[in-house]
Amino acid sequence: MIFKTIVKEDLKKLFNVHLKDVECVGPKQVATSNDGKAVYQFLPFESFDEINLNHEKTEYSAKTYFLPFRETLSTFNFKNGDWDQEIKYRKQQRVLVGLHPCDINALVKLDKVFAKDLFPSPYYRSRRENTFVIGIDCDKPCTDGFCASVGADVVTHGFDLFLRDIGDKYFVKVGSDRGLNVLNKISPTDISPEERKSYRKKTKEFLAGFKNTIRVENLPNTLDIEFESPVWKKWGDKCLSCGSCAMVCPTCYCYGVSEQISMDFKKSEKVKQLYSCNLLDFAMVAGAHNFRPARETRLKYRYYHQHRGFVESFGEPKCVGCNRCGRACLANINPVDVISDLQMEL
Amino acid sequence: MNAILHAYEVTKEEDMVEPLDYNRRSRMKNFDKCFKAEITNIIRLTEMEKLFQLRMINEDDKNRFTFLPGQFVMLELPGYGEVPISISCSPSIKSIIELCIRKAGKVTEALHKAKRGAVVGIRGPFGTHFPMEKMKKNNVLLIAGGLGLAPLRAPMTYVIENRADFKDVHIFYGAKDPTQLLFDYQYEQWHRIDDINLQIIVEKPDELWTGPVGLITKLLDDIAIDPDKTYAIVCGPPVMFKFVCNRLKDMGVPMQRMFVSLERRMHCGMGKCCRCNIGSTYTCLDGPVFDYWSVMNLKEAI
Amino acid sequence: MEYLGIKPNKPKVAVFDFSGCEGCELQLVNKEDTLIDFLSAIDLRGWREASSVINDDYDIALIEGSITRDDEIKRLEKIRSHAKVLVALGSCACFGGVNQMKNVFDLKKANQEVYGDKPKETAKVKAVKDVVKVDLEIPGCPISKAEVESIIRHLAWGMPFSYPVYPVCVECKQRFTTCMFEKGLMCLGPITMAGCNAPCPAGGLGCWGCRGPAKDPNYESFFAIARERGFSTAEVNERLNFFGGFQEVNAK
Amino acid sequence: MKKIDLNVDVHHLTRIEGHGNIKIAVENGKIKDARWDVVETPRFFEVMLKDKHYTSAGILAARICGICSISHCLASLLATEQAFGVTVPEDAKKIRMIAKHGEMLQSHVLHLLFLVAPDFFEEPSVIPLVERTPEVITIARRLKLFANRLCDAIAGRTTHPVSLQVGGVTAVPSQKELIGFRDELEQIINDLQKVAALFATLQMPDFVRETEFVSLKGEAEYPAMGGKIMTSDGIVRLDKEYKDVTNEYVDANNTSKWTKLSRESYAVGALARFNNNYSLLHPEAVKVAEMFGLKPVCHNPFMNNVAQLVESFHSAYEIMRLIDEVTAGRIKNTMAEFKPTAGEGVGIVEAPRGILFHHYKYDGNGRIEKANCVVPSTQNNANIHYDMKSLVEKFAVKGMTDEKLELLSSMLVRSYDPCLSCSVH
Ligand SMILES: Cc1cc2nc3c(=O)[nH]c(=O)nc-3n(C[C@H](O)[C@H](O)[C@H](O)COP(=O)(O)OP(=O)(O)OC[C@H]3O[C@@H](n4cnc5c(N)ncnc54)[C@H](O)[C@@H]3O)c2cc1C
Ligand code: SF4
Ligand code: SF4
Ligand code: SF4
Repeated sequence: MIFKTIVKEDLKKLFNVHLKDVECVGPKQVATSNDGKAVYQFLPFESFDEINLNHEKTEYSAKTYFLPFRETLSTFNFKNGDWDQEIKYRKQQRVLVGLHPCDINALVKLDKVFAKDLFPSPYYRSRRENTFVIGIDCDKPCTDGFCASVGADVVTHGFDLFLRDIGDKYFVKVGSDRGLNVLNKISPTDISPEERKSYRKKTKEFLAGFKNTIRVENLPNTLDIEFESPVWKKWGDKCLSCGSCAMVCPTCYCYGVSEQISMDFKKSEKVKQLYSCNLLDFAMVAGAHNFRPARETRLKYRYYHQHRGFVESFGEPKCVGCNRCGRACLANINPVDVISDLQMEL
Repeated sequence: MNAILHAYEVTKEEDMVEPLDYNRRSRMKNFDKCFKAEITNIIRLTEMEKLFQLRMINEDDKNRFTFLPGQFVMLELPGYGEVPISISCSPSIKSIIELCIRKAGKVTEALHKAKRGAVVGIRGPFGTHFPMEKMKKNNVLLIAGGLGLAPLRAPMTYVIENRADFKDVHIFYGAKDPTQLLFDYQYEQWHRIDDINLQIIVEKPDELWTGPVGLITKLLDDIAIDPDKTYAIVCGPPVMFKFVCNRLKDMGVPMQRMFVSLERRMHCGMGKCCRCNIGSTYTCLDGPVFDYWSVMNLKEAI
Repeated sequence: MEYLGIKPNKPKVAVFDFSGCEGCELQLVNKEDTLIDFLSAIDLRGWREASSVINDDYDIALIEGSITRDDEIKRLEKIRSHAKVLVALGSCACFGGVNQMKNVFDLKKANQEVYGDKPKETAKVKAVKDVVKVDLEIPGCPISKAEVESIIRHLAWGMPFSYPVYPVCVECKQRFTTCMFEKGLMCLGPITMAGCNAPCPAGGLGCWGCRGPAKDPNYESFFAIARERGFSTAEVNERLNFFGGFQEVNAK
Repeated sequence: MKKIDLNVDVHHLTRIEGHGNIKIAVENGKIKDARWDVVETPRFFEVMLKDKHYTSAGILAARICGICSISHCLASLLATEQAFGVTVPEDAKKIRMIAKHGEMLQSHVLHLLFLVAPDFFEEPSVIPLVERTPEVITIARRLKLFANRLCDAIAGRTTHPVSLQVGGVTAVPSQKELIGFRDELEQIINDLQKVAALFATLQMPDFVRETEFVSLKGEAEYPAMGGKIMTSDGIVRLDKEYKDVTNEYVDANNTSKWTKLSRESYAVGALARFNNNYSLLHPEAVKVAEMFGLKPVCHNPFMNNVAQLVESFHSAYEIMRLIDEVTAGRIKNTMAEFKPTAGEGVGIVEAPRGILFHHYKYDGNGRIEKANCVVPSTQNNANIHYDMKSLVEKFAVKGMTDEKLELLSSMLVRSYDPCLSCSVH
């Protein structure tokens, strides 16, 4: 890995001058919550001043720029009783800035499913490869995240540039050749021994600051054994089955496909829509048979996928510990409480 | 395009639409592109089921499309939707694909209205298959209940075509009543094949029915098998295969030698949409064919 | 356009209005980019607000508004006898809409208050389904034209139509709306059927449940959440009763 | 001389909003009957508004009318704000005003091109026009689409707005979005020119009946929201005194109430606003009026159509000015801080169909004790009725076929753009 430092002011220049005509997306404040906290969202911005890289955590994740909530997979054009199929990918360039370690690790996990698995998805790959990702380390752990418990507090790859605030400069990890290319526009300097020291000090402080943890040891087995645990009913009874958790989660990727004929009956679009395993008809099949009619079962399977299924397939949990799901959940169902409840069963 | 971002290789569209090829699936780049196929024949089997014979329109596609017994395709009806359907014919016949489809909902109902000559799309084949190679030199039990005969027909034709490779072959098929029997026009032919024990049983006979009556497990009473040298394929609704498999287990057949085919909701066939996910297992990638041991270990499978 | 050997038929459609604001009918001429296609896809047999053509031969009757007078019952019954498919259009037709809020008042007194000593004929507000059989409901105040188009396409192709089973929250998330509860406001989104594309939370109003309940909503949990966040039972119930979609559902 | 017998019985007149009947009977040249009756079912909004919390009053009030829901919502907000003594921030006022003009444009275009135009082409509806004059339909769609999208962006939704709330507005479109709309306006005005050219070729019936015109009194601007009430007969009243203007009374044949002031009836709407506030129109709008020879005070009700066209131009130019003003600086505060107090307020808005009053009395807990709404079409119904009589006197008794009279009387009603469900509410 190549390491560099840049003057903070230069980052602004990078966006306002060099990346002026590319679509840039970053953490923008969209509202103020009831308790006075700023609410951030990854949204397109025109000028660097609109975003705040010191944001605690965005309300929703950045996954929507790779797995949009709605995407046309293909279009069927009808003519004379026949049809042809048209497939398009999004190829426009985009710069995504301000992703935290959890966000980048989430992308790395999505890569495993969508870019590298048995059936790589061209829709995903095309977006991923044409997105320039600039991450940034958190200054201190967020109040409710538990990324350290699931090994998502540190990033090693999956970005083009990765920053850490070390006072008046950013310490930059360069993750790709195009990253270096871009960085060279704003004359980075090689790191000095002091800068390395202060980077390591900052990182150490950050890692030491974690309070929120879950016990993940043996979790896959625990989940298996506790399949019938009353813990599921306890939380299932609270669940609104509204899908908010999966919508905001950076790694939830389930979807549904439906077809929509155009009003002139000349074509039909096959549309993918992100779905959630908590929604009532997720496992419903023809004849209205539902494999998971109960809220608790649906909720349980979300945890199974996060902490057991994914481990079985890829050797690591799918969850990156951002607790966005916990924040989004009106019923306050959050991984820390649910998992510690389960672990307590033992 | 911004020049400074350009240094990175940008995905080219041509890369993405490389033609499909089964068996090299990790090298395939786009699985959303359909093979176009024409419905060449429609055979009415019962009130609810029809057999559709399809032929690939493109000659290259036809040559490239190979499958193994037990695999399924995603059948696309542009404008209506896409449904997973097991391939219900012999893998050795290249020119034609047969799908036996029950009228169950939106897409399948539309298909039942379709006429000969209509053009549909096919993606796949997807999923695991029955281990026909392993089964060779053994006895085989092919057991189907109801619509289960559709997925069973592929391994069955395989066994028939390669009869010499197998020892004793039993084919058991059960249905609620005689009107629901699929492929009845073929029984005569199957009966005549030398040294195959074909038995058909119904739960509720009508006046014309002369065959055995009862549940399908009853047919197992009359046979003697060597459990160490026997493989079984059981297709049908979960309640049915549960009973049959447990019965076979009691007869001493190892659970890992019994195979079943599961059905789940599917929207992609490629292990992405998660709709068919059972805990950690994707029915479309790790299934639909599972051995009974795995099924018993899948929570919620039955 | 013919496909699979199946031709979409051109359904004969007639639109009727009863007691309501006619906003739903207005939606039918909105979504201008596909308006012509929409009008060409149907054979319009009658629509008082938009056309002087009136013909009793129709397959699909779109009914807007609630029923509040005896002559309306007769008119509706006649329409039912002509129509193969009767569609209730909008919250008023589906569950009485805001109009049903008058049912809690003494109608005599109400009449006197508005018309003094010259009262006009009126009755308790009914939903269309309380009078005749309804085949399809398109709730919403106002309806979403996209949903109407979709239903017409399904009818034209002889395909069963299915509603989203999930609540409004899903659509909120999909348009990046910050949750109302986060801002300290109340919202019926978690128990209301999606399909409107969540304009109300996006506009800072919170959902008022005009589309009625989602499938199998978790009322208990929702009421507990509202209580925890400081909303009174009366407040929740007032909202549930606003459009009439949550009949007999009450927070305690 | 030929014996003149005429009989027109229109049950549920088409191409208007709501249910109303025309009845004309002429026997032997004598008028037996010439009536305009509104038979729409009453919904009792004034009763339903009782006990409502101020947060839901605007939502409910909007449901009085699906076509001018923004006006109803705004009138409701103004009434509440006056009752509570709220001062709405300037930016919010401007944003509300954009929505108001968007609605005006949408409503006028709907009326002129979808409901009125078929009469002049002698077609039963707009649908045959799709083939006959596709350009007109393309323009109509484009205009309506623009107005609807604008209202969607500003008010959250065109029909039954969501982000117009007591104290201001709760959602604001981005500068970029607003500028996008601004850029489209050139095309919109161009389209309106074409509509004007079309209407210039159509012959408005030559019919005059003198009446009184009631509208808001514009001070510096052509009136839209709030202010004093004026009439063409020289009366000026404060908003609180609105009841002195409307004088509602119940007619036996109508579920809509009737109103009167100096004469047996009065008229509201585009023509009333035009007649009373001509000097405040945008110069470009005045040009259009001149093109049609429309001058105040015009007493031909059919010219209300032209007045609507004139106002459409005015609204388009106002939208342009307002967007320019809003995008010039940064939008700051759009919501006022306030506490509900006991009190009364009258909100007056010039809805597309005329002057609209909402009057609420609040208890101290933010709940309505008493509500009264006087709706534009309510005020026009008596005037239409007397016009009808006069129309028959002027034309029919001189001889005419039933069909012709039916068409003419229907066109008369339509030219008022009546909204009957609204008028009964
Ligand atoms: C591996 C596999 C093989 C199958 N083989 C056959 C076969 O050979 N013959 C046959 O008649 N049927 C088969 N099915 C079942 C068939 O897929 C369903 O009957 C069909 O999807 C119903 O779709 P529909 O649109 O007509 O019904 P709807 O009820 O309208 O279905 C709506 C959606 O639900 C999903 N869905 C509904 N039921 C099922 C189901 N049982 N399995 C998966 N998804 C479902 C589909 O994605 C469909 O788009 C198979 C299913 C699977 C998973
Ligand atoms: S499951 Fe929850 S904590 Fe884990 S990654 Fe998703 S949103 Fe974050
Ligand atoms: S605003 Fe309402 S609908 Fe949207 S997420 Fe929150 S609770 Fe759900
Ligand atoms: S958000 Fe709620 S109130 Fe608004 S349109 Fe949707 S269902 Fe109706």
